[in-house]
Order: sequence, then structure tokens, then C-alpha cells
Amino acid sequence: MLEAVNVSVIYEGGFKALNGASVQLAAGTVTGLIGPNGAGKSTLFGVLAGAVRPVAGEVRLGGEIVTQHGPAWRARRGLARTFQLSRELASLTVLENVLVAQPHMRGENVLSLLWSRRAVRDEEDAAIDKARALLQRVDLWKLADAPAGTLSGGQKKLLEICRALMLDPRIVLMDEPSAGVNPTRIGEIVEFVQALRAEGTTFGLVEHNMGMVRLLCDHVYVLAEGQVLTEGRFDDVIANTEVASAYLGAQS
Amino acid sequence: MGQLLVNGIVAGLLLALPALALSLTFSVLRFANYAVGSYLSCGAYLVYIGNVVLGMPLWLAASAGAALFAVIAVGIDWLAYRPLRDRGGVTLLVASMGVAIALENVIRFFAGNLPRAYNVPVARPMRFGDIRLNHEQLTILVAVFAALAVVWIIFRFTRLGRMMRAVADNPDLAAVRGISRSRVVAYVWLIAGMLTTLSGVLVGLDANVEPQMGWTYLLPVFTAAILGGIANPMAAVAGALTLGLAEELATLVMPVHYRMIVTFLVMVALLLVRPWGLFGTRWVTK
Amino acid sequence: MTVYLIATLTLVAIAALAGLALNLQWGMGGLVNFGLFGFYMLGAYIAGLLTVQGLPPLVALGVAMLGVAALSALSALISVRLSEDYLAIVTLGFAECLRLVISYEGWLTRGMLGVSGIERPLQAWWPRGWGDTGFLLLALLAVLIVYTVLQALARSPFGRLVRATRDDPGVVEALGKSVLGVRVRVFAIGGAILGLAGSLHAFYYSYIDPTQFGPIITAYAFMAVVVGGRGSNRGVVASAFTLIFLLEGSRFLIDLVPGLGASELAAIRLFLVGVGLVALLIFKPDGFGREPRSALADKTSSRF
Amino acid sequence: ASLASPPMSLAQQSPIRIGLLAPLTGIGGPYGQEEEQAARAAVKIINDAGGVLGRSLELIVADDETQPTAGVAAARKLIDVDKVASIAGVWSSAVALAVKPITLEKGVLLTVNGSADEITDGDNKNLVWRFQTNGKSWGEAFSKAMAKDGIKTASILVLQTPFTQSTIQPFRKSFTDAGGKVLDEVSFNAGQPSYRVEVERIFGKKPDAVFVAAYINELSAIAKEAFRSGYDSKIYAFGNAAGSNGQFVKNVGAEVAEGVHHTQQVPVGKSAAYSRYLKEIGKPDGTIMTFGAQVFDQIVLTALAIEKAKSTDGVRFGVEVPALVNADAPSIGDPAEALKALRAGKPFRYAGAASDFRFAPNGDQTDLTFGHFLIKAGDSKLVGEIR
Amino acid sequence: MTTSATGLELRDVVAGYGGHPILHGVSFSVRAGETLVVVGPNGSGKSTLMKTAVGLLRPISGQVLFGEANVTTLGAPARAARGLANVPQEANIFRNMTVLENLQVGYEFVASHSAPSFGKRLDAVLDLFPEIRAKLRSTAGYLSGGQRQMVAMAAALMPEPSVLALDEPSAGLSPRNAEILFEVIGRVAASGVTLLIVEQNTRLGLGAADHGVVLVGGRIRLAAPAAEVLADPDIRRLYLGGA
Ligand SMILES: Nc1ncnc2c1ncn2[C@@H]1O[C@H](COP(=O)(O)OP(=O)(O)OP(=O)(O)O)[C@@H](O)[C@H]1O
Ligand SMILES: Nc1ncnc2c1ncn2[C@@H]1O[C@H](COP(=O)(O)OP(=O)(O)OP(=O)(O)O)[C@@H](O)[C@H]1O
Ligand SMILES: [Mg+2]
Ligand SMILES: [Mg+2]
Repeated sequence: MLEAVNVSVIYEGGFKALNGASVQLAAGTVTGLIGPNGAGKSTLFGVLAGAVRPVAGEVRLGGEIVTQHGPAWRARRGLARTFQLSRELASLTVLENVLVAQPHMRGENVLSLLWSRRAVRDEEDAAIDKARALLQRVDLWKLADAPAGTLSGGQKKLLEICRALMLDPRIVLMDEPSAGVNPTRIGEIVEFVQALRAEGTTFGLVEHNMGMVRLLCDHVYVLAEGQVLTEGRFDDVIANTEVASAYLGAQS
Repeated sequence: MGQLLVNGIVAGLLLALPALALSLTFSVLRFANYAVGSYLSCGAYLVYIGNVVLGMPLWLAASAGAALFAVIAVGIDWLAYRPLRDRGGVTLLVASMGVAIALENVIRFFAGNLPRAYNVPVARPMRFGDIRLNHEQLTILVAVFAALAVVWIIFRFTRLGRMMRAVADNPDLAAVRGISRSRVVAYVWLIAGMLTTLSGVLVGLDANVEPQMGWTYLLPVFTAAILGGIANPMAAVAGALTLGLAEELATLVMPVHYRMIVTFLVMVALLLVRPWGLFGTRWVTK
Repeated sequence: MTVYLIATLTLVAIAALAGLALNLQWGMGGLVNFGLFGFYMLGAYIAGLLTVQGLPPLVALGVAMLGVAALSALSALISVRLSEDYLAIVTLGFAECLRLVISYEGWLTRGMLGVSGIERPLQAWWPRGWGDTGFLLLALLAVLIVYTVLQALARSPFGRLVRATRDDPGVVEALGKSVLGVRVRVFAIGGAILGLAGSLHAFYYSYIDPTQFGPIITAYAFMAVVVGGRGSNRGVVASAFTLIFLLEGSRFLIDLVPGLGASELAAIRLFLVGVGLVALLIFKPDGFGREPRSALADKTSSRF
Repeated sequence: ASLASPPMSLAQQSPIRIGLLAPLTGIGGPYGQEEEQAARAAVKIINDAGGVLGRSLELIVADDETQPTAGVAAARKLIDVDKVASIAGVWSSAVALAVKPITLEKGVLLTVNGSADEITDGDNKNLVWRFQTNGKSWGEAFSKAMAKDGIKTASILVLQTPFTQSTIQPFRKSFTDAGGKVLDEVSFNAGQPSYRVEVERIFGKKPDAVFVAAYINELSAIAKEAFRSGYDSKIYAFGNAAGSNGQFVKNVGAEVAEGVHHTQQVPVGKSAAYSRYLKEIGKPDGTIMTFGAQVFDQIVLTALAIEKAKSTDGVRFGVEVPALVNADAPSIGDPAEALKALRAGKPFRYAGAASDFRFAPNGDQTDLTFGHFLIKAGDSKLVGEIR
Repeated sequence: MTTSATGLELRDVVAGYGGHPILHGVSFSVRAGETLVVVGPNGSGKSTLMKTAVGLLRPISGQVLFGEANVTTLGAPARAARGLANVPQEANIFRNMTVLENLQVGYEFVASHSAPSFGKRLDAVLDLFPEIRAKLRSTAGYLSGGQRQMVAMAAALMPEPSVLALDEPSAGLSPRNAEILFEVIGRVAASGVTLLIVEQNTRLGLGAADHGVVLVGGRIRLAAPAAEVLADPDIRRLYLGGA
């Protein structure tokens, strides 16, 4: 479905954050990406989503090479992502933050605003219903009219997820969705993911919450120092002593 | 050609001080002070009073004027900018437009519109082979380099500099790390006030002392600061030198009155290659 | 006095149009257009030059709007690579260069002498002596139309997308929308409005020359938007009114101060204008209005 | 006896309002105050002499910020709110061009100092009068002055305004016709931070003389720059820049100013009107203030025309303006005496303070004599006259 | 680490933004040298409480006490000077300064004269978080999420504070680093520092605490010894994530 093949990333200033890493997100599965802090997980997500240009290697989406295409192009083909440090649209309301993500809005075209006002309004109503359903799930609907900049840290993370799901994506990349989120709400996220996977959506998941990874991931990659250290089923991977000492600590 | 280079460098240095003041206030307070030109004029006039009315030697008048105007700059901040501190860069920019109009007319009220000159003799140039360097240019060279060095050291290596950059970066975090924002802001204005006064004197030496003098410098100063990378004070200096040289060398290929077009094209080209300014670095906000 | 009020209101209308254009470009779209006066000037020159060539004024106005819109759209193309501050200086530089060209290319623009004898649109319609009033009505109509259109845009999904681009272009890209496309459209619409404002300027004064156009026009537009409350169209119109009357009203103030020379009084007047501006910002912190929102409260009122 | 105490009616009737639209701020700022002083002086002299039509004059001053848009706003206020009979002192040609349509429409007399040819173009219904040489005569005056000084090569440094520009073509033509050679010409913009580039370019070619067509601020900066850069070409400048009440010398110092030539309309110094003007503003004889003198003439002639036409309607009294200076009769320079002669029905012509000029039908001044001055040891000395 | 320990107390604090209260009368106290952990759902006001405690938010009513002293009207810099250090939840580093400069700023404006030299403290802190040693010269804004968190924690520890207020210190840390973090917290607590911690990783957090507070909707739902909070079945189900 979505794969990175031997990608390397060198940041401005010369730091090599990825060094020939390859991952594969199989259709309809949840693929986990774990590894120590600074291993390059978020960078790899950036590469998959098109926000970070690799210096070597390529990215394939549904078999097609998409390395040269930007994030907007990939998003239009059904790839959605969340950011590790939430990037809410601060001056827009919570509801608006979610609505912007709705694809194919005719109301975003200045001319159709003039010609087909009715259709624009109907589309908007439908989008609001969809957004409401999402926001209610994470208890943000009560804040629908608050500017997103005033949300609490955890609420912003939840908003990120709603916004990504609003895209009707075929693939979702979630970067630490659980960080800062209350344990009870994490359950909500897990349910979201499970329901959508059942419908065929593909997921990529960066997480430090091992419970969540164990529960959700069909396949796990361990990244360290820009390279894939090992991969496999969750239980097999964490049995690896190297992983245990570098990543899990005494928990293992 | 050699002469063109010398002239370009001097023109650039003349821009460097106010550009430095501008980017210093910008980098800490996150707003572009439109009144920087009026500050320059005010400083020049204060020094004029010391030099011509009270008969002090120019260096003494300049020091006294710089000290006095530094305090005034803090006062202006307290009256006009402090109440708007949390209201976003452009609100403050617009406020500084108001301050600029007000200051320029304070000058006009007391000093009228006629141009004036400092009490220093105008002398013939020194010659080094083909190249002429006049006394004002030499003064400019020395004064600007000294001021730049001092500010650079303060900003890059001292506690005060770190305080300024911390407040610029994240005022709330700076507060919990024990840094009082109002103190830092006051320091910034003190330094900016001195820099603008000094540049006012140099501009006055170079041309005339008149109410519009700062206004005429405003556009090039902004250009220089932004070209260099406005959030980075030392880059503003590089921007100023680039601008000075570009204007001077442009006359080789364009009619003199169109030299700005060349400058503009150079600037756009540079910014397209280096979108964060010549020497600026990306300002990280997330 | 009535005549004078009519003249002043016409200025308000023109200032309001420039303010509305900036409110779209910068207020909503986050694109700092310091070169606003250049686009405005271009509108005035296209309208003025075409009218003195014998084109009907309304046609000239239409051409001016289209021309400025096209050029604005072009200049938005470079905005993708530039952050806020840099776009500001690039547009400003562009405007200054444009003014230079207009000043020196006399064969085309009549240089520093300026273009005089520009005829106003629809002057034959009004009875003799009512020309100024008629022109004011025309200008007010223009403001009304632009206001309505912008208000509708602001509440539409397009407006929401524009504001999203202002807040974080990176997110908008990640959501599959073209940031460049949004910016080009915003600049083009704003440009058309600036072309309109510039044309009205040319018609109103019936004489244009390069000294009439400078960064101060941009400054006034920013004042209108910031004093009005960024993003609020109603606020912009209200503050254009306030600002012009502050500027004009102060002319009367100086008649009341005895014992000072005219130069001193002129200085005091402009001093008060400057101080008044700062005071407005300090004592009217929310401006005159709020930014319109797309998802209306009535649609979400049943949210519990 | 009536000279000491004005007639009763003067205090009772409402005054006649005269507008002065002066450049109090902006690039014309250096001349605004001079204009205001001159206008006040003229008004005072007229009022002391009993006013006109038995009413006193009242001067209303407005600032045009040397900017057409502000100028129009200020003119609107003068006309629509203050109801002035005339507007005097319009310094910038651009402002004059912008204000002209309004004054024409409202029938208000407009007297200007701007010299762009367009100002007096078209049918002006006797409402627009220029109190300034046009560019052509002034340009030619410079070439004649240079010819007399034996200048063979000259370069031109010209500020980009309608007035300064309009002097260049006539100067070039007249100078080359007389066998001189123009080496180079550079235009520059108002309000530049520095003029070093221009100076290098123009003076670097070492012409015998440089014609600097600019105002006092730019001239001061340019003269200083040329001196400091070690250049020796002679500078020729406008009297309103280099003379200007001694301000230029004060600015740049006697050493830099030494040897700068300037020309302007005379009879400065031997005109009764000019002496009266200087006396009224308390300046010593020999002070050179061109714009002030022009405004003085504007106000005086406006007053005389009103008295003569027995009307404050611009269209009616505007007609009288040329008649008052063009008449074939004895010259009078003192405004008070002119007023007396007018009341007594004695024929006379007004000989102005700025120059002993005549008016052409289109509104331009003709018949001007230029004085050729040279700055020596900090003082402007008259070295010749050019017709 | 430090000798003079200070307690922290909030009395009836009502606080919020733009006049709208978020905290509706919150009171608790942490005795000198003890550790208190606040847990609760997202948006319940934990960060707001933290901001009030460190002086970034002026309460609408109520008092903040620092030992015996009432510091309600003191700003954040003054409280920092009295030995309070803070790691905020978001924006907790100076993004445009290097990591080293972040640590320097953490130290130099508050460290008392009797404190060990900068170099000594730097070594000590880097020993706690060895992963950031390699990044000392990097711009902090380019760090990964977890690296930022460690830099923020290190900067707060630099001046040897007597009270440490941490808002979700473990968010974004790898399991191993989270463990290290709580080891460090335990050591700091043992040295007599008073700790106020907001934590979503409730098990780890409450496990390291003396006292626990559950904040719901801006009101204290439960305040008890940490072990009791962990054991309360209702609280577990509603706020601590399942069984
Ligand atoms: N823009 C950048 N410029 C320079 N270096 C960067 C940049 N972004 C990230 N890095 C470096 O690249 C490395 C990988 O960062 P990345 O964010 O991908 O890590 P991560 O695996 O997501 O870690 P974490 O679990 O802490 O979020 C880190 O060492 C980081 O410092
Ligand atoms: N600057 C602000 N302006 C207005 N409201 C705000 C602001 N900051 C927070 N709020 C509101 O206050 C409430 C509490 O926010 P706070 O950040 O204290 O929550 P929290 O308990 O820390 O949540 P989390 O666990 O998600 O970090 C939230 O509903 C939020 O919307
Ligand atoms: Mg990461
Ligand atoms: Mg929080």
C-alpha cells in the first residue's frame, strides 16, 4: 500500500536522521513504528507523507513512485497524518479545524460560490454532521465554537486525530496519538482505529505506549539511529534483547 | 570601480546601524518598529542641540544625546508599546506608525523644516592612490564597526544577550526561568535608542539634519534588515552591506535613477534562493 | 460644509475599499502586502490613462480592476517561497519600482507632470452641481458591493480555507489543498478591489501624479485594518471612517488654537494624528468588529 | 488721519477671507514658513491701509503637506468651509494641478508659485495666475549666466519634479546653441538618503560647471558631497535654494558655499515692494527670499483686484489681475500707496516684489529680469543681470 | 541536592482566561520535600492550575503560598528567584537557541550564589540525561519530541530548585526514558525537593508520589495518599484507564 524503500534523510546542518530505512504498510493493517527518542520515527513519517524530502531512496503509494510529489498531492490520494507536536489552526474554531479537512468542497471554489449556492450549503451541512460525529466521540463537541488555540494540550491532540479522519483517508499516519491524552480517552482512539481498520483503512502508528502498540499493531518496525533494527510481530520484536535494553528499559 | 566599492561599503555601513537597531527590537519584541527613522531624526536633533546650541564638541554631544535618547526610547515604549505588548506584531507596527508621525512633528514643532548642519568643518578628501576617502566616511567606518562589535558581543555571548533571545523566543518560559520581560525590553530600547542616535549623527554628517532625514532612510533600512534576515541582528549588517554595494554597482548597468530596480531584482533573486534572508536562519515556531 | 462632508465621505469610501482589500489579503489570508499602494497606483494609472485616451470611464475602471487583479495574481506566485516578512519587502520593493517607472517613463505615463483632466464616470447623469454627490453615491455603492461579496466569501468554505492558510500553510498542504492556489486567488480578488479603489481615486481627483502614491497609503490601509479589528470587514469600514475624520477633523482643531504660526500648527495637527492612532489602539483593543466565521453558531447551537 | 485709525466699518463687517495653501510639511516644508510670513505681512499692510471694500482681510492658512491629495483636502476645506475668495501660495506644481479643477469649478482665484507649463494651460477664466517664471525663461537664464562666465562644458543634476525638470530642455538648447557642451545629465528622486552616486557620476567627468536643479535640502547635501569628494566644478543653482535667506551658507559653511552661482528674478533690492516686504518681516536689506516675495505679490494683487472690481467673486476680480500690472502707467511698489491710488482713481501699475513682471494673457509672468549672484565669503553678491 | 526546602499551597484558587473561570476553588498543599501528582481528564484544568502555581496566570481569587509566604501577587520571575522551577506542557524549550544555551538560561538567572558552578551542574544534569550530550550545539527547535522533553527537564533541574513543577514530563518519552525520568524524579524528591507533577501516565506518576489529586472539571474530585488514589476503583475506571 504505502512503502518507503531505503530512504535516507539529511537535515540542514548535516545531521543524518535516516540512513537507508525501509518500511512497508500493508493495506488494511496497522503497522507500528517504535524506537528510542530521536531514532527518526517522525522523520520517516514526514518522508511517507511528503513533508520531508529524502536524499536517497523512494516512496511508493499503491505501487506508484510518489517521491517527487508533495504532501498535498499525497493527501488528495487518501493519505492523512497527525503531527507529534499538535499543529492546530489556532484562530479557527474547533469545528472549523475539522471542517477544513473535508475533501472536495465546492464552496472552496470562488465561482461555484456564485453559481451553486444551494449545493454549497448542502455540502456544508453534511460536513458539519460528519464533524459533529467525530468531535462528539472525543468529547470536544462542547468546545466546537472555541478557538482551537485555547484548547488544552491533550484536547489539541484529539483534535489532530479528528481532523485527519475527516479526510476520509485510505491511509492514516498517527504520530504519538496518545501522548498527553488521558488513559480513558486512549481507549477511544483505539476503538477508532479498530473500527476503521475493519473497513479497510491502513494505519501507521508511532507510539511509546506499549499497551496500545500491543493491542493494535499487526506488524512492528523498530527504528534506531535512522535504521530499521528489526521487524515482526509485537511479541517477537520486544523479545529481542537489543530492543529491550535500548528502548524498553526495565519494563521488559 | 575601487571607488564604487568604497562608496558602496560606506553607504551600507550607514544603513547598518539603524538596520541593526531595527532587527534588535524585532528579534526581541517581534515587531518591526516603523518609527526607527523618526528615532534616528530625534537623536540627530538632540545631538544638534548639544553640538550647535550648547556648543559641545560633537563626540560629547553625541554621547550625551545617545544617553538621553536611550531613556526617551524606553519612555516611548512604556507609553505606547507596553499596553499593546500582547497584541501581535502588526498592531505594534501600526502603533509605531503613529509614534513615527508624532515624533517627526515634535521635531518640526521645535526646529522647523529647514535643514541644518553640525558644527564640524567640511574637509577635502584623503587620497589613497585613485581612491578618495573623506573624513565623514572614515568616522562612519570607525563608529559603525565599533558599535557593531559591541552589540554583537552583547547579543551573542553575554547574559544580557541570552536574556534577550530567550524573551524573544518564548516569553512565558523566559519568565519561569527567572527573566523579567520588562527589564529585558527596557535594555533593548536603551541599546536601540543609542544605536539610532549614533546613526542619526552619522547621517546628519553625511547629508543634512532635517525632519525628514529618518523617513528617507526608512525603506532602505527595512530592506537591509529583512534582506539579511530580520530576526538575526548581525545578519542585518550583511544585508545593509549587500544593499549598499548593489545600489552602487547597479549604476554600471542602469541609469542612475533606476538603480533601485536592480537592487530590487537582486533582492528577489537572493530571497528566492535563500528564503530566510541572506544570513538569517529559519525562525522555529513549533 | 455639506459639500465638504461629501468630499470627505468620498475619501472614506476610497479608504474603506483599500482597507477591505488588505483585510482580505492580510487580515484573512496572512499575506503582508506592503506594496498595496503600488497596486492602488496601478489601478489609478490604468483608469486615468485609458479615460484620457477617450475610453468610457466605466470601461477603463473595468480594465483597471482586471489588470491589477492579473498582476496581483502573478506577484502571489512568489509568495510560496517567502515567509511573511519577506513577502512584505518584496511587494514594497515592487511598488517602489513601479513608481519609479511611472515617474520616469513620461512617454507612457506623462511622468512627474501627471495625468490631468480625467473624466468621472456617469457625470452626465447628475443634475448640474450634483456631480460630487453623484460620485459619492457611486463610491458608496462600490463599497457596499465589495463589502457584501467579501462578507459572503468570509463565511464560505473558501473563507475558512483562507484563514486556515494564514494559521498554518503546512497543515493546509497536509490536508490536500493547494496553498498556492488559495494565495493566488486571494491576491487576485484583493487586487481587483485595489484596482477599483485606485480608479476611484483617479476619478475623484481627476488628476494623478506619482507623488500622490506612497507607502503612506499602505500605512493607512494597515491602520484601518488593525484599528478595525483584523479580519472584520465591518470593523474596517468603521475605522476607515474614524481615521479619515481624525485626519480631516484635526484641520479644524488648529483653527481653534490661537497664537501659533501655521507651521507649528501643522506640526501639532499631525502630532495629534499620530497620538490619536496609538490611543485608538490602546483604548479600543478589540477594534470595531469580529472576524466572520464560516460555521455559524446557529448550526451548532444544538450541540449538547 | 484715517491712516492711523482705520474706518469704523472695517471692524463691523465680516472680513474677506484669503486662503494660503502652503507646503508646511513634506519636501516643500523649508519654504512654507517663508510663505506664511510673507502672506501675513501683505495682509497686515493692506489692513493697516484700510482693507479692501471697507472690509479687512483675513488670512486662513492650510497645510498641503506638499502632496496633491492632502492639498485637495485642504483646499476643499478652505473653499467649502472657510469660503475663501482666493487661494494663494500653492508651491508644488502637482498640488496646483490637483487643486485647479476645484477652484475653477467654484470660481475661486488661484495664484501659484509652481512653474509647470500645464498649470496655465487651457481656459482658466482668468482664475489662474502664475507668480513664478516658467521653466523656459529660468533655464535660459542659467545658460546665459554660464556663457558670461565662459563655461564650455556643463553637466546637469536634476531633481525629479515638474518645476525643476521644466528648466532642463530650455537650458540644454540655449547652452548648446551658444556653443557649450552638455557632458551628462542625471535625474534623481526626492528624499534619497544620499546623493553620493549622483555626485560621483556627474562631477567625476569634471565639467566646468554643474547645473543643480534642486531645492535647498538636496543642494546642501550635493554641494557638501562634491566638496568632500574633492571636486571643483562650479555649481549653478536656483536662487531659492542657494540664496534662500542665507540658509544654504549656514548649512554647508562658507567654505563649501564659496563660488556657488545662483540666479533668480530681480529686482530684489531695488523694488519698493520688496523693501516694504523685508521691512515688514524685519529682515535686513539684501536678504533673498523668492517664494516669500512671490506670495507677497499674490496677496497684494488679489487685494488690489478685489478693490478694483468691487467684488469678492473670483470670476469678476480675476480679470483685473493682469490689468493691474500690465497698465501703461507709473509704477508703484508700496501696497498701501497702490491702494490709495486705486481709491483715488489715479492710474498706476503695480511693480512686484519678486520681479517687475507683466502678465501674458494665459496667466504666465513675462518680462522678467534675472539676477546672477555669486556666493563669496558667505554672502551672495549680485554680479550681473540677465534679461 | 538542596538544603532549604519549601512547601507549596493553594487556597481556594479560582482562575481562568478572559474572566471565565476554569478552576472553581481549588485548595491543596504539598509539604516541603513531598511529591504531589495531579491527574484528570483532558481539559480539566491541570495545566491551568500549574500556570497559577508558577505565576504565569494571576488567579481571579484565592491565594498561592510558598512556604509561609504569600506569593499570589508575585510574577513568575520572582517566584523562580525563590527557587521554583517549571517544565510547562507545551512550548517548554527555547526553540531558536541551542541546547547548551537552553541549559544556560535555565541556570544563570535563578541559581543562588551558593549554588555549584555552571560547569558542575551541567555535568551533573548531562549525566542524568546522557542522550542530549550529543545535541548540545543543536538548535533546540530541531530536536525530536522526546529529546525536547529531556532538554526541558534538564534545564529545570540546572539551578537546583527547591520546588519543581512538572506538566506531563513523560509525554513523548520512550518507555526506557520515561523510566529514567521517574528515577531522576525519585532521586530529586529524596534530596528534599518539593514536587508538583501533572501526569497522564498515571500509574508511573502516582507510583512515584506521596499524594494524589484528581482534578475533574476544575474541581478536586479526590485528594488522598497516592496509593489510595490508585486503588480507588471508580477513579481507576473513570480516569486512570481501565482495570
Ligand atoms: N529539522 C531538523 N533539523 C535538524 N535535525 C533534526 C530536524 N528534525 C529532527 N532532527 C533530528 O533528527 C533526529 C530524528 O528526529 P525524529 O523527530 O525523527 O525522532 P523520533 O524518532 O520521532 O523521536 P521521538 O520519539 O523523540 O519523537 C533527531 O536526532 C533530531 O534531533
Ligand atoms: N489560553 C486559553 N484561553 C481560553 N481557554 C483556555 C486557554 N487555555 C486553556 N483553556 C481552556 O481551559 C480548559 C482547561 O485547560 P488546561 O490546559 O488547564 O487543561 P488540562 O487539564 O491541562 O488538559 P490536558 O490534560 O489536555 O493538558 C480547557 O477546556 C481549555 O479549553
Ligand atoms: Mg517523533
Ligand atoms: Mg495540560
